[in-house]
Amino acid sequence: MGYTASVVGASGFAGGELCRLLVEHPAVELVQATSRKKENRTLGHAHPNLRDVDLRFSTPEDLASVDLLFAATPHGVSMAEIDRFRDAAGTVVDLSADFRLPEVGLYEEYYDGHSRPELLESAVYGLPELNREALPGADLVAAGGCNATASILGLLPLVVDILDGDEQVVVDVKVGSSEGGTGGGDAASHPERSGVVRPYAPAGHRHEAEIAAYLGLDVAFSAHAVDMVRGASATCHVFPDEPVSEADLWQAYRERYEDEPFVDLVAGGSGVYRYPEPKSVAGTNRAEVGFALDQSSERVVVISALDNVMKGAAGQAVHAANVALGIEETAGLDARGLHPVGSP
Amino acid sequence: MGYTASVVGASGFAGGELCRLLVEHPAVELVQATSRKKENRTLGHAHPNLRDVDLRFSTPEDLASVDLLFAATPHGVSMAEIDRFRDAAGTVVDLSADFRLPEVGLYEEYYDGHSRPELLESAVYGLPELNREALPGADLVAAGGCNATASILGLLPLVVDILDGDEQVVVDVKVGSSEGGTGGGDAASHPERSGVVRPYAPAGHRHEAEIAAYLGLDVAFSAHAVDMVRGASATCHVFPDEPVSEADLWQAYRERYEDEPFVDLVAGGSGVYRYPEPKSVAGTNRAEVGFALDQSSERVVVISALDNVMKGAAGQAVHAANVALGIEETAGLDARGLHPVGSP
Amino acid sequence: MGYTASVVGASGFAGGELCRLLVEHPAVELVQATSRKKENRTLGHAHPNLRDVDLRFSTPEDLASVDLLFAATPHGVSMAEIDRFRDAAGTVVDLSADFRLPEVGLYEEYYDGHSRPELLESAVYGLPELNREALPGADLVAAGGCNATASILGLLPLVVDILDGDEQVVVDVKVGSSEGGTGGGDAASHPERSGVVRPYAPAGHRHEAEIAAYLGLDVAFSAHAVDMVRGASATCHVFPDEPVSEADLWQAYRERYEDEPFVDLVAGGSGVYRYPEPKSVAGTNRAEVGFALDQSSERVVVISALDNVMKGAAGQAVHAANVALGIEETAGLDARGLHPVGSP
Amino acid sequence: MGYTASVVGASGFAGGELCRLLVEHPAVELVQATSRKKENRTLGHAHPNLRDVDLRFSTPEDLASVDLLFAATPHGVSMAEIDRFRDAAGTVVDLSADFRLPEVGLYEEYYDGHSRPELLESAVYGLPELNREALPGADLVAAGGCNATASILGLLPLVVDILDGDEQVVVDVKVGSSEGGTGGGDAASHPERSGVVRPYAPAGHRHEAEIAAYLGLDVAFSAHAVDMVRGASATCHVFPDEPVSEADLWQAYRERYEDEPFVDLVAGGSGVYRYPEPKSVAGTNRAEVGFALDQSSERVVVISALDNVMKGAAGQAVHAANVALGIEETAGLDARGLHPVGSP
Amino acid sequence: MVDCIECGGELSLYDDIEAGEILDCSTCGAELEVLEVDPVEVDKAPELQQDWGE
Amino acid sequence: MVDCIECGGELSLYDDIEAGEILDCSTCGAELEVLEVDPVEVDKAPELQQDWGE
Ligand SMILES: NC(=O)c1ccc[n+]([C@@H]2O[C@H](COP(=O)([O-])OP(=O)(O)OC[C@H]3O[C@@H](n4cnc5c(N)ncnc54)[C@H](OP(=O)(O)O)[C@@H]3O)[C@@H](O)[C@H]2O)c1
Ligand SMILES: NC(=O)c1ccc[n+]([C@@H]2O[C@H](COP(=O)([O-])OP(=O)(O)OC[C@H]3O[C@@H](n4cnc5c(N)ncnc54)[C@H](OP(=O)(O)O)[C@@H]3O)[C@@H](O)[C@H]2O)c1
Ligand SMILES: NC(=O)c1ccc[n+]([C@@H]2O[C@H](COP(=O)([O-])OP(=O)(O)OC[C@H]3O[C@@H](n4cnc5c(N)ncnc54)[C@H](OP(=O)(O)O)[C@@H]3O)[C@@H](O)[C@H]2O)c1
Ligand SMILES: NC(=O)c1ccc[n+]([C@@H]2O[C@H](COP(=O)([O-])OP(=O)(O)OC[C@H]3O[C@@H](n4cnc5c(N)ncnc54)[C@H](OP(=O)(O)O)[C@@H]3O)[C@@H](O)[C@H]2O)c1
Ligand SMILES: [Zn+2]
Ligand SMILES: [Zn+2]
Repeated sequence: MGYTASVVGASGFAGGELCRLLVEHPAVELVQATSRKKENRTLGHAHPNLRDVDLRFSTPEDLASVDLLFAATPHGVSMAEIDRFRDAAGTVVDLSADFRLPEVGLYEEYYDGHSRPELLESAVYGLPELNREALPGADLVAAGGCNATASILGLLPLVVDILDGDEQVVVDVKVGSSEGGTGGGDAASHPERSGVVRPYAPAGHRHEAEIAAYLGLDVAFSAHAVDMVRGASATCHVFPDEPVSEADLWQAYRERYEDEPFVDLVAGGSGVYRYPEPKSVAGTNRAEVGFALDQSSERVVVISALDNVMKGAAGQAVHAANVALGIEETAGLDARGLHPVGSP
Repeated sequence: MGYTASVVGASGFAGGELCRLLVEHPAVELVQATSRKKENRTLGHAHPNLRDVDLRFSTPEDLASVDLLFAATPHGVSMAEIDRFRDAAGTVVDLSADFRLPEVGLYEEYYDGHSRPELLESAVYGLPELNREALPGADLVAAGGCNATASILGLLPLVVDILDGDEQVVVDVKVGSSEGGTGGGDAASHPERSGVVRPYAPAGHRHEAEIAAYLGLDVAFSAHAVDMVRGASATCHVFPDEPVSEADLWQAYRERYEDEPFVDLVAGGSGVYRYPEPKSVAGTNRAEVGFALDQSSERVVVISALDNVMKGAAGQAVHAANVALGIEETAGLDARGLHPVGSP
Repeated sequence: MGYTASVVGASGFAGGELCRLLVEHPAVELVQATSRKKENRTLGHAHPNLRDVDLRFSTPEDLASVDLLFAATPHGVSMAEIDRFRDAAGTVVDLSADFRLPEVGLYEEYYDGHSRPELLESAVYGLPELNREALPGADLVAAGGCNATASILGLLPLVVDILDGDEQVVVDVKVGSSEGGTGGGDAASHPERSGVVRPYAPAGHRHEAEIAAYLGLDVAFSAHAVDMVRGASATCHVFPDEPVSEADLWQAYRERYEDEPFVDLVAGGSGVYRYPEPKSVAGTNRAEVGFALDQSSERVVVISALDNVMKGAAGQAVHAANVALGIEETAGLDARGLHPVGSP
Repeated sequence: MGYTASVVGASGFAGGELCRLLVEHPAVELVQATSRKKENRTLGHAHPNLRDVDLRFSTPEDLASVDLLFAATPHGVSMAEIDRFRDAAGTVVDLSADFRLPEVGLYEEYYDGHSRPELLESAVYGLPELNREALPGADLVAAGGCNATASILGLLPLVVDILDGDEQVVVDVKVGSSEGGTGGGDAASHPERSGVVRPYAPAGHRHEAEIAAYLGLDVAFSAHAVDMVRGASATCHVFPDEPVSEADLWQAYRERYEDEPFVDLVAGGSGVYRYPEPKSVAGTNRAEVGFALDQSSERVVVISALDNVMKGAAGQAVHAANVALGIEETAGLDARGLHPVGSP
Repeated sequence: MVDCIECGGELSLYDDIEAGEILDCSTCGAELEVLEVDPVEVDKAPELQQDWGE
Repeated sequence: MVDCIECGGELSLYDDIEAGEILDCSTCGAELEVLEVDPVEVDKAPELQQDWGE
C-alpha cells in the first residue's frame, strides 16, 4: 500500500471502474471517491459490485491530499479544475479529452477551445503501448480515448513497419452503450438503444484528431452504436501502396506486441472465436488485435477489440499510473475474461 | 386471387417469411410449403406466427403445379432442382445465390462452380430498384443477397451520378443472426452469438462479386455479426475523385429514389433516429438510405439499412414476383415498422 | 372513413402506437396528435416508423373536435383534463389508470386519491374479452393496464368455471422496458436496464387492485423487468381447492376463448414454441394463453403473453373503440407477428 | 500448489469455468482437461478467455492420477464412470445431478433410474451454506443444481427460523441460456432464443426434488428462459401460517448469512439496484438474497440471484472442494462483479 | 459505529458526519437521517418515493 | 518447442505427441499437422472449411 489515491467523478462509469480496480490494487489505497449528486451515499449505491467497500462519496470541493488523483469527469471539467487537482496530488491522471491532444489548434478545431493550453505540452499521453518511455515520472497523464485506443492499437504495427502515412485508411468502429456515460438522455434509453446499429458522427468524429496526432496518419473514421454495454471494436481497412504478405503482417504485429502484457494477437484459425471480439475481453484490460488480408483489393483488414471502460478508460489509466509511479505494470489489472458471456 | 404459389424450403427463415407474406397477399394463394424434416406438420410448428394458417408442410419431392414457385433453399439446391421447379411453375423466384451472378466464371472463383451455367444468362436479377425493366415476364428470377442488396441500394445513386467506377470504396456491413438460417451450429448458439461484434469473412466475401457484377464497382467488403436477429446495415465509405457537395448528393439520391415505393431517404436532422437503422425497418420491405459528408477527407459515408429476411430476401422476392407477373408492386408488402422496438 | 380521432400524448410509446394503428385504420381518420415538447414537429421525429405520415404534433391545449379521443398520458392527466376531452370528443378512451378502478376507495389505497370520483361508475373497463357487452355506446372507456390484462386473460376461464375466488393465486410477471414509457430515468438507461432480471414492486403492486376488482380474486402479484422492449408475460400459479384435470382446463379455456378474435390458446406440443411467449405476439393485438398442470402439487400454471404497447395498451384501446362505435371488432388490428424475431 | 486437479468435460460451459478458476487457484494446479471432440486442441480453442493457458484437451479415456477430479459431464456420465474417476482421484466433485439426490427413489421418479444407488448415501451434497459440516474429508461431492441452489439459498433462513414445512411456496425462476450447456439445439439458437420469456417445464421440474430433499419443503416450481447468458434468479412466494414482520425476516436472514463469505443480503432502499439481480453477480461466486413483505396477502417474496455457471456450478464445486480439502474457503473465488454490465 | 434500524446491519460512517445528513445503509439500502452525532443516532428518512420503470 | 509456421508464435506441445495428429496454434488458430515427432515438425493441415454464420 505505497500510494494513496482519489477518484473524481467516481459515480460515473469510468470512475466506478477506477474504484473497482483501486480497491483491489496491491500498491494503491483508495481514500476518496467524489460525487456531487450522491454525496454521503455508499459507493454501492451507485455501483452494486462495490457494496462491500467501506467508503462513501464525498464532494469534489474538498479534495484529500493524495499521491494519485484520477479525474473521470466530463470534457471541460479537468481544464477548469486542474490546479486544484494538482494541488491535491503529485500525479494526476485525466480520463477526459482535456489534455489528450498535443496542440491547442486541434482543440479549437474539434472541441470548443482550451482554457489551459500551456499544459498541453507537458501532459503525457497515457497509452503505454505507444508511449511507455514518456510515462515514468509524469505528473499529468492524459489517458487515451476508447475509440482512439482501439484504432491506434490496431494500426500501430502497420504504421511502424509498413505504411508511409499517406495511405487511405478507413476506421469503422462499433461501440457499446457505456461509452455514453451515465447521463445518456433519450437516445440512451433501453427501448431506443436496444438492438441498434446506429451511426453516430458518421463523419468528422473527434477521435480522428487523436489518431492523427499520435499515429501521424489521417484516417476516415465512423462510429456505430451496437447492442452491447461494454466494448469497442475497430475494423481498419488499410490500402498499402505496395502489396504485403501475411508473413510481413505477422512479423510486424508480433514484433510490436510480443512482449506487451495487455495485447493479444488473435487471427484466423478455426472455432467460434477467430478474430478479436469485445466480449472476449470485457471486464479486462486486454486488447485483442488481428488482421486478414484481401488479395484482390490489396487491402489489409485490421480488427481490434477492447473494453471501453477498461483498456479504453479506467484500465488504461491505472496501467499508465503504474508505469508513471514505477509500480509493476500489470498490478491490479490481471482479471481474466469470461466464457460464455453475453454482452457485458 | 389470381395466382397460385409454392414455397420450397418453407421451414427456413426466408421460406417462413415468404409464407407470411403470401398468406396475406391479395393476388396470390399459397398452396404448397415444403419441408423434408417437418413433413406433415403444420406451418405453425416451425413458425409460431403462422399457427392459424391451415396448411401443412409437404415434401419437395412432389411439387404442385402452380403459377409461381419460390425456392428458399441453401446454395446448390436450386441448380440441382431447377428443371423440376420450372416444370412445376411458370415463374420461379430463387432466393439463393445459385442464379444471381451473370457469369459462370464468378461461380468458379467465389463458389464451387455451377452445374447449369447455361441458365445464368436468362436469369433475371431480382432487385427492382436496379432491374425493374427486366423483370416483367421473367420466368427465372434470382433475388439479390441481403448484404449485396444493402450495399447496392446505398451505392447505386453514386454510381449512376457521381462515381467513375475506379474509386476506392469500403463496405462495412453489420448483420443479424437470422442471416445464418436455421441451422447455424455452435457459433450461432445464443451463449456464443449474444453480444458479439464478430468479424466473419473480413476479407474476400462472396458478396463482393455480386456487388461488382451489378454496380460495376469493386468494393472492399467486410461483414460483422452483431447482436440483433433481423437486420443488415451497410456503411459504405466512398472516396470520389472530385469533391462533392451535400446538394449533389441529395440530388443524386432523390432523383434515384423519389419514386421508389420501398426506399426511404433518412439523413441527418435531430431526434434519436437520424440515419438509417435496421430496427426501424424490421419486419418491412423498406430500405433506409442516407449519407454524411466528411469534408476533410473528401469521403462520402453512405449508410443503408434493411431487414435481411424481408427486403434482403422474402420481401424482395415477392416484390420481384409482383413486377414479373404485372401485379401491383406493393401488393402484400405494405407492413409498417414498429416503434419502440428492441431487436426484431 | 366514418370517424375522426385525436391522440393526446402522441409522442409517447402508447400514443405513437395509437397513431400507427389509426393511420391504417379503415374506418377512422387521425386528425390530431398532441405533444407539448414536440409541438410542430412531424410524427416521424418521435416515431421513425411514421415518417411518411403527413401530420405534425400540436399542443394539447387546442383540441380539435373529433368523434374519438384517445388519452395516452401519464396517470393524473386524464382526471384533470377529462372535461376538455369530453368537450372535444363524443367518445373518450383513456389508456391511463385514471378511470380503470370502479371505486374511489381503491384509488385512495393504491394511488394518490381521485379528483373526479363521480365519473368512475360510468367509465367502462375496456377489455373486450371481459366486458364486451358493456362497451357499445360507451362514452368513457378505460383501457386495462398491461400487466392486469395479461393476468386477467390468463385467469378468466378459471375464475368463470373452476375457482371459488378464495384460492391462493400467485402472479409472477415479466415485462419489457417500453412499459416504463419514454421518460424512464437512470434505471431505464441501456447500460443499467440491459440483461436484467430486476424485481420491481415485488409486493404491493397497483395492478393487484385492478385484477381483484375485475376478477373478484385476490392475487399475490410480483413484476420483474427483463431484457426485452415489448412484451408482458404472466405466469399464474393457481391452487384450486379440488383437483382439476387437463380436460377440465381445456374445456374452460376453449369455451371462453374459442370465438375471441385476439386470444390464442397455446399449450404444450413439440417444437421450439410450446407455451405463450411475448415475442410471438409482439407488434400484434394478440394474446397467447396456455397452461400446464402440476400433478403433485395440485397446481395449475397458467401462462399468458402479450405486447404491452398493443394488447396491453393501444391495441386494446382501438379494439374497445371499435366495439364502442360498432365498427368491425378487428378493424385496424389484424397485423401478424414475425418469425424469427429478437426482442421487438 | 498443494493439489493437482483434472476437469472431465472441460470443453463445456461448466468445465470451462472450472478451468478458469483452477488456473488461478492458489492451492490447486490444473493438470488435465478432457474433451473427446476437441482432443489435442488448446483450451483456448473452446474458451477464448483461456488462450494463454498452456494446456491441451486430452481424452477422458486416460485419466491422470490427481488429488481432485471435477466431472462436468452430462447427466448419466458420472454414474457410468464413477469407478474410473475415483481410481484417478482421491476426491471427486461431480457437477451433474447423478449423485445429488439422497435416495434412489427420487431418481426413479424424476430421472431414468440410477445405476449406482449404493453410492448415494455417501455422496455429500456440495452447497456449503447448507452442508458445510459434512464436507471436510468428503471423497464424493455432488454440487447442487443451479436452480435448486438459488431456491435453497433464498428459502433456507425461512425454513430454519420461520416456516413449519407445510406452507404453500411458489418458486418462479428465470434463467440464462448457458444453463443449457453447449449443445442446445434449435431452441438454443440465437434467433429463437433471443428476447424470450419462455416457460420450460412450467410444472414438474426436476429441481423440485432437490429442493424438497434438502429443505424438507415442497415447492411449486416453474422455470423460464429469459434473454441473458449467465444468471439464475428465483422469486419465492411464501405464505407463512403466521404473519411475520420485516424485523423477523431481517433477523432470520442476517443470522444465517452474516458470516457467509459468498452470500450478500440486498433488499430495498433506493437507487437502481434494490433487489438481487443476476447481472450484479455474474462472473462471481456470490449469491444475492433479499425479500419484500406483502402486508395484505401475508406473503413473503424472497428473491435470490446467482451466476448459474459459478455459484450454480463451477464456483460452488471449487468452494466445496476447498472445504473438503481444508483449503481456505474463498481461495480462487474472490472475483468481483462488474458495473455497468449488460448480460454477462 | 451504529446499526441500521431497518436491517440491523452495521452502518459505515465518516468522520465529519453532521446532524441532518442522509445516509444509506449498504445492506438494505434504507435512507437514514442522522439525528445526533455524538454518539451517532439515526432514524428512517422521510421517504422519497422513486417509482422507476413501472 | 517449435514455432507456428503461420504466425511464428511458439506452439505448445504435449508429451505423447504422435505424427499425424492435428494441433491448433493458440495465437493464430492455424490447424497444423504433426509430420515428425523427434524433433517435432509441423505443416499446415489440409483445411476443413468451416463456414459459420454466413
Ligand atoms: N465511458 C467510457 O467508455 C469512457 C471511455 C474513455 C474515456 N472516458 C472519459 O471519462 C470521463 C468520464 O466518463 P463516464 O462515461 O464515466 O461519464 P459519466 O458516467 O457521466 O460520469 C461522470 C462523472 O463525473 C462527475 N462530474 C460531472 N461533472 C462534474 C464536475 N463539474 N465536477 C466534478 N465531478 C463532476 C459525475 O458525478 P456528479 O455529477 O455526481 O459529481 C460522474 O461521477 C469522460 O471525460 C469521458 O470522456 C469515458
Ligand atoms: N436468411 C437470410 O437472411 C437470407 C437472405 C437472403 C438470401 N437468403 C437465401 O435464402 C435461402 C434460404 O435461407 P434461410 O436462411 O431461410 O435458410 P434455412 O433457414 O436454413 O432454410 C433452408 C430451407 O431449405 C430446406 N432445404 C434444405 N435443403 C433442401 C433440399 N436439398 N431440398 C429441399 N429443401 C431443402 C430446409 O428444410 P428441410 O431441410 O426440412 O427440407 C429449409 O426449409 C438460402 O439460399 C439463403 O442464401 C437468406
Ligand atoms: N407503455 C405501456 O406499456 C403502457 C401500457 C398500458 C397503459 N399505459 C398507459 O398509457 C399512458 C401513456 O404511457 P406511455 O408509456 O406511452 O408514456 P410516455 O411514453 O411517457 O408518454 C406520455 C405522453 O403523454 C404526454 N404528456 C405528458 N404529460 C402530459 C400532460 N400533462 N398533458 C398532455 N400530454 C402530456 C407526453 O408528451 P408531452 O410531454 O410532449 O406532451 C407523451 O406524449 C400511461 O397512463 C400509461 O400508464 C402504458
Ligand atoms: N450449465 C450450467 O449452468 C450448469 C449448472 C449446474 C450444473 N451443471 C451440470 O454440469 C454438467 C455440465 O454442464 P454444461 O452446461 O457444462 O454442459 P456442456 O456445455 O454440454 O458440456 C459437457 C461436457 O461434457 C463432455 N462430455 C459429454 N459426454 C461425455 C462423456 N460421455 N464422457 C466424457 N465427457 C463427456 C463434453 O465434451 P466432449 O463431448 O468433447 O467430451 C463437454 O465438455 C451437467 O451435468 C450439468 O447438469 C451445469
Ligand atoms: Zn440496513
Ligand atoms: Zn500460429
